[in-house]
Amino acid sequence: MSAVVFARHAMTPAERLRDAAWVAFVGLVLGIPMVGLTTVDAGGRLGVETRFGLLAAVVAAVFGGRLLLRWAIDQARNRKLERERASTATAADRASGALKLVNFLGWVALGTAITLPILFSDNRYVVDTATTVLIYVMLGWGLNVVVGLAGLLDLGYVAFYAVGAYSYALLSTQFGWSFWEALPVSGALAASFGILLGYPILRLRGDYLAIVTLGFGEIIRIILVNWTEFSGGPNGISSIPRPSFFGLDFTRSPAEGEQSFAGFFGLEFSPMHRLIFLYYLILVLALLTHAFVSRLRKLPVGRAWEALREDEIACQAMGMNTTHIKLSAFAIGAMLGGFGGVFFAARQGFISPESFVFTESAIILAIVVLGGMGSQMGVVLAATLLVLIPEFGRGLAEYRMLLFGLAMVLIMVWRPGGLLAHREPTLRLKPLQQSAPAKEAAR
Amino acid sequence: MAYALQQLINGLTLGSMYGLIAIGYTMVYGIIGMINFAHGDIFMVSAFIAVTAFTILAAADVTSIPLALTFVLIVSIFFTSAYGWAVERTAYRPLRGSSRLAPLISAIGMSIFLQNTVQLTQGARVKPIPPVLEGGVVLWDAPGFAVQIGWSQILIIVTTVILMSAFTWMITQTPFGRQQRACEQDRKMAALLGVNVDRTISYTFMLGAALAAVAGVMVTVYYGVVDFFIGFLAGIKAFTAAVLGGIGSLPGAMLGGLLIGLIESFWSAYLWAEYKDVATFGILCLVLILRPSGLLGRPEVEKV
Amino acid sequence: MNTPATTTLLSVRQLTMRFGGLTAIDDLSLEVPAGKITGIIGPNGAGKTTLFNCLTGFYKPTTGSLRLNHPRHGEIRLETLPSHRVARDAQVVRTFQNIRLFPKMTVLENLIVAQHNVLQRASKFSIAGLFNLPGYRRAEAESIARAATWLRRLGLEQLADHAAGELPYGIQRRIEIARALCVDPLLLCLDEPAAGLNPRESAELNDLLLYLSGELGLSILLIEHDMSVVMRVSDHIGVISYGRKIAEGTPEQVKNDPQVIKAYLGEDDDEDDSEQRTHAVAGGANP
Amino acid sequence: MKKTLLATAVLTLGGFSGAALADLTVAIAGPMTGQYASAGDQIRRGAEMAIADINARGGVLGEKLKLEIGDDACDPKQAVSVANTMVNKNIVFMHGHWCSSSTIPASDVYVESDILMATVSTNPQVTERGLKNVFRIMGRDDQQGLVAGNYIADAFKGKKVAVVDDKSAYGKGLADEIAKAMEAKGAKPTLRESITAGEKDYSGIVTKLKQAGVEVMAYGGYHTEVALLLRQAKAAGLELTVMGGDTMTNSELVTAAGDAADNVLFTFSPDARKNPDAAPIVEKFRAAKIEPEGYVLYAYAAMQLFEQAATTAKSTKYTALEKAMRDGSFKTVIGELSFDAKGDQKAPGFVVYRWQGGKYDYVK
Repeated sequence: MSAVVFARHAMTPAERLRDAAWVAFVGLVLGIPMVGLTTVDAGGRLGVETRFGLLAAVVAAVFGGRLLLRWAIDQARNRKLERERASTATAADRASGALKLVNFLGWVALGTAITLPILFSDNRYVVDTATTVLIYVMLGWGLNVVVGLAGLLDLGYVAFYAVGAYSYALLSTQFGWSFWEALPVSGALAASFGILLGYPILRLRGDYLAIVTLGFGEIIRIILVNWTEFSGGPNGISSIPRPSFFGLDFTRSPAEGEQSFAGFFGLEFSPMHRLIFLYYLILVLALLTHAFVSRLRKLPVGRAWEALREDEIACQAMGMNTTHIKLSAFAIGAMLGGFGGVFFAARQGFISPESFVFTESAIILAIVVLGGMGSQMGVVLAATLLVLIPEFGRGLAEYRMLLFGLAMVLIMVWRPGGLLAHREPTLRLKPLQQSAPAKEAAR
Repeated sequence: MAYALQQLINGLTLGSMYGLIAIGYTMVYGIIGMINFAHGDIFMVSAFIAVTAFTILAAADVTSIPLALTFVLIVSIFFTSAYGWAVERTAYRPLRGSSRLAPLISAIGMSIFLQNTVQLTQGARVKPIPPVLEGGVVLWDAPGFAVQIGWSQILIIVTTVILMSAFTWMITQTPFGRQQRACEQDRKMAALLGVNVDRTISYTFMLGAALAAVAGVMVTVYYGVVDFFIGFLAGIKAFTAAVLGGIGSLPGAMLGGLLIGLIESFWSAYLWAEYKDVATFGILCLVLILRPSGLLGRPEVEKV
Repeated sequence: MNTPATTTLLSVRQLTMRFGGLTAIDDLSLEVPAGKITGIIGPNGAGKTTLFNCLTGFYKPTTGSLRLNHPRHGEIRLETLPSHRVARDAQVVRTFQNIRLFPKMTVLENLIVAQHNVLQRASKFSIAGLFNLPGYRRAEAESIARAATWLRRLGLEQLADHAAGELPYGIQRRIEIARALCVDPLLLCLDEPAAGLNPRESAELNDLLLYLSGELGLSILLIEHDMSVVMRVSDHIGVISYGRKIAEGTPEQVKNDPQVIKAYLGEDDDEDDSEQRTHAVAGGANP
Repeated sequence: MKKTLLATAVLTLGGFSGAALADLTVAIAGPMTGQYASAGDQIRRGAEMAIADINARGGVLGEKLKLEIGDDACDPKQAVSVANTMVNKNIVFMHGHWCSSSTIPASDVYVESDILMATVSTNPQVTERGLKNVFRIMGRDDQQGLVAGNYIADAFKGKKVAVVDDKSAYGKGLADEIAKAMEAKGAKPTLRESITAGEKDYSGIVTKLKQAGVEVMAYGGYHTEVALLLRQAKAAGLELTVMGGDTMTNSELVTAAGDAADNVLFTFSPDARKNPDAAPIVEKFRAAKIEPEGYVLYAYAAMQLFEQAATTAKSTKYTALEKAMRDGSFKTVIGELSFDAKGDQKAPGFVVYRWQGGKYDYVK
């Protein structure tokens, strides 16, 4: 265990070379079966093809890359050490620094979020991608309550997402409910599913809980696939109505006796109106969610979630009913996931079970953990990253998902606590601003 | 009756394979308490290595089946262990001591990475090999239905039994097994007592990968077709098996694997095949509600 | 709180706790008077912590009863309640031998969490809290004031906004006691509060305990491995060994009891074994 | 900060296509990566060849064509993203998507932005939703299922038939239609089962078929599972004939199933390779070492369709183009194409094929 980082001596060039050679050798061993050899279809049978040139290039790249990486890590470490030695910052200073950073990020994010559709008012792709980011932010915030705050590992979060999406889709296509009528009902349904799932498995700890939630997610998906009469089965549900602007539809040619959004405001019809409206709609609801969750965190129930994550037994000894606390976390998390599902259905206009697979749960969980457990801003940061990496990668075709996986590993290794690991206390005895001058006086 | 017997054989074969992969999960969980989500993909890598090895042998006109199998097993175990080692070294070791979710996410990332690497380097198309072990024995020629067991099925079940015994012996009797168990119980204490914890963990990953490699070769022999996506479902099922049996327990993993194989087999034989995964997960939930630590898991009473 | 000194607060009657084949507590009976400090001593593995676990609802005793004479609710049978109700309704609050704080939360938050039930009621299913209604604001202010009072009394005020898990061991012990006090206990059960403390901290602890019982009339049940601490503060002491009560009385009486001397000096090795067994049954390694 | 990143991303990734807009942009979309990447590959090769040929002829209405390729990996969510990217790139015509579950949500985006699309997705829902911009140059599952079901009922009279699907939108749709057609002819399937695509062990279902004495399996789904089913049936001593849909055109089936592939029948549009008019183009593909199987010629035909519709309409504007497409009839490499009011191909015509020695041909 190399915990004693500061005692590491500087590596000599020979050591560096030996280290890189060893890594290159490992690369060679790993590369032989995957890069060096491959099987190709040779007229109905497989034949082996060798690509030793490519393998050599890969090994050389690994060698060079390792030298560079090692050097870069050492540099970064030294700089960090020096900075730590030089600075006299106290924990309180660092905390207020982190707080300032988070606040700054938050304002920047809010600013860009609001101005984005104005800047890109005729760019579908940007607005739509931003909408996707917002949906994932919502999902991240929902799961953050369950995993980040209450510490209950949920690998089947996609189930609630699916419940929300299907509730909206069914209520609107079968019963003609509007978006605004269906939204709260879908959220409530998702929340009840959260309680339904939560109740029988409260006794389970940690990873047992994880596998059962994973199973629950799969069960919901399998039922959606097979119960054709109810959910449309694998065909899914199409032609889901889009939210209207206080009763005004976003159509080019409104139905008899009705007015469209563009007609009412005397604008020329543009499909962007609907997109931008949906974006702002989700943004407003996301901000409400943010306010809601941030406030909850500062309430007894929020602190109870965090206490539960920290030590369940101590919670019981404090007279807290852990059953209720867990269920409330599950319910609130599920409800937010359900809202996310509604937005997803409204964005797509079409849903099918394919969109609610385990990978989706894994990505939402990754958003929470990469962001820094329990950190609302972290979720925003991580959701943006995880949605944008594959989008950026569209130019890279096959390398896209490979880089996505690699990025997840690297971010985790680089910052095991998540991107924004700082935890801001829910209340302070002395506000931060007051402690600074007091320290000045003490010097 | 004959039908049930045939389904039993099918279930046992499938279960053996789940069991072999599940052991990898359970060992890693036992020693560092993390769900190694990339384990299913390690299994997938091993199946690709096996396909390549078989193809090389076919090109070299090797016709002796035992010789071919031995060669493929050795090659596959060697390279797959290297993958197991490398994955642990790069994606998990740096995260030791951080929250238990960090390695989980790293593992999910690793799983995506491995899948896409293989897709990129080996292609997205399915990789078939010609049947290696054809034929089998008719166990019971019941009227209207002949119960058959294929040579490859026999191979899988026998290999699994041998490996299980060897493993149990190794964990209970050898110095490595003792070190492994020591690390499981208390890593810090084991380190203080002179156990090289890092190395023991590395070996555990390599062993888990080696078992996955055996499973990979068996899958290649039995089904004859692999693709870069096989690791995902097999991984989920095997993980379920490990939990069902009680994660951390080797016989538990095997038992869990067999049970899941049998449940799937019999459920789809007599009930609705499309709900077979619902049955698997339903039974898992039920077992966990009644026995929160799985079938053979040590009951985990947290000391107050 | 001003109950007469003679009232019995808690009576343990013929309590037995078996884990499989091992009997951790064997037919134990004990009376805990109100407003006093009762010490429970005994060698390692004698069953002291098991007694606490039975008392606070973490274990269900095999047989026997634990009757609490609650001034408002009358007699409460503790063995029938789940652990959170023992703390909430019976107001029997405990600390842990291996400290169990909420490490990432600040000291103040730890103390506020301890007042969860009061605050939760005031927040009216979080609705009053969400809109920050006056009723909730008042309750929150009161809870902070209450926490601040205890922090001041225990000299922890300066550390209020620090993460509890990052503080030194001795301070964490004090925080745990402060947190238990915030639950508003009728009976405070302290599990080896002096373990790991230096002599100065130990002395401070003694003062605190005497203050709590003397000035505030709080009833305290105290487990200590270390006789010297208990002797100084306890009004009444019960000695258990191998799950049985072997002596009871004032510190003076206990000190001179031959049985006690034998238990402490005579069979040390065996005791270690028995502790091992208890632990094995209770789940093995430290959590 | 993050959002500014997004903005720059879009700028660099060609979000603004205003700069170099001398050409006409057309697009294809489908699974270029993922499980079904080989289908995406076929589409890409066909389209690239078509674009090269059209440009060699001088382009469309004097403008050269530029091809954009979108990868949706058969994921509905990504399909919408791809569609939005394509809108940004001002495409005038889309050939795609491939999976029905991608085509459906993507078409909602295209219709809003006045983009015409010609797809090979076979799910009825694709054209049943009344979108004016969607044209289908392939038959529908219900037509395909009818042909397959009738064929089974006639050719395998008296034999026990199982209908199996893989629970995908495509597979289940097709299998349901086959079963319906069979029942209409009085041949009730002996078994109706589903499997999970992506698994490897189908011994359970194979044993079930064997127990029921099934000789013919009508299968709705993709070729990879068929290969496994056939291999495992063979190992279990079950002689099984499979009747599948258009996805069986993939030659991977032969590689994976070996000789057992000779037991596979499937329905597909009449083989364009047999079309005498198509001969030169087929030759051209083969000269470029591309076997024009599966969707290759469809992609080629889609581009021809666009070329001819635009020429007829003398415009690439949506309204004119849509009208031209709906009213006209077009000679393409896959034959004469014309569309009904829904946008479905008027005379799709499915034919039953059989694999034989690594090639497929009409059943005699």
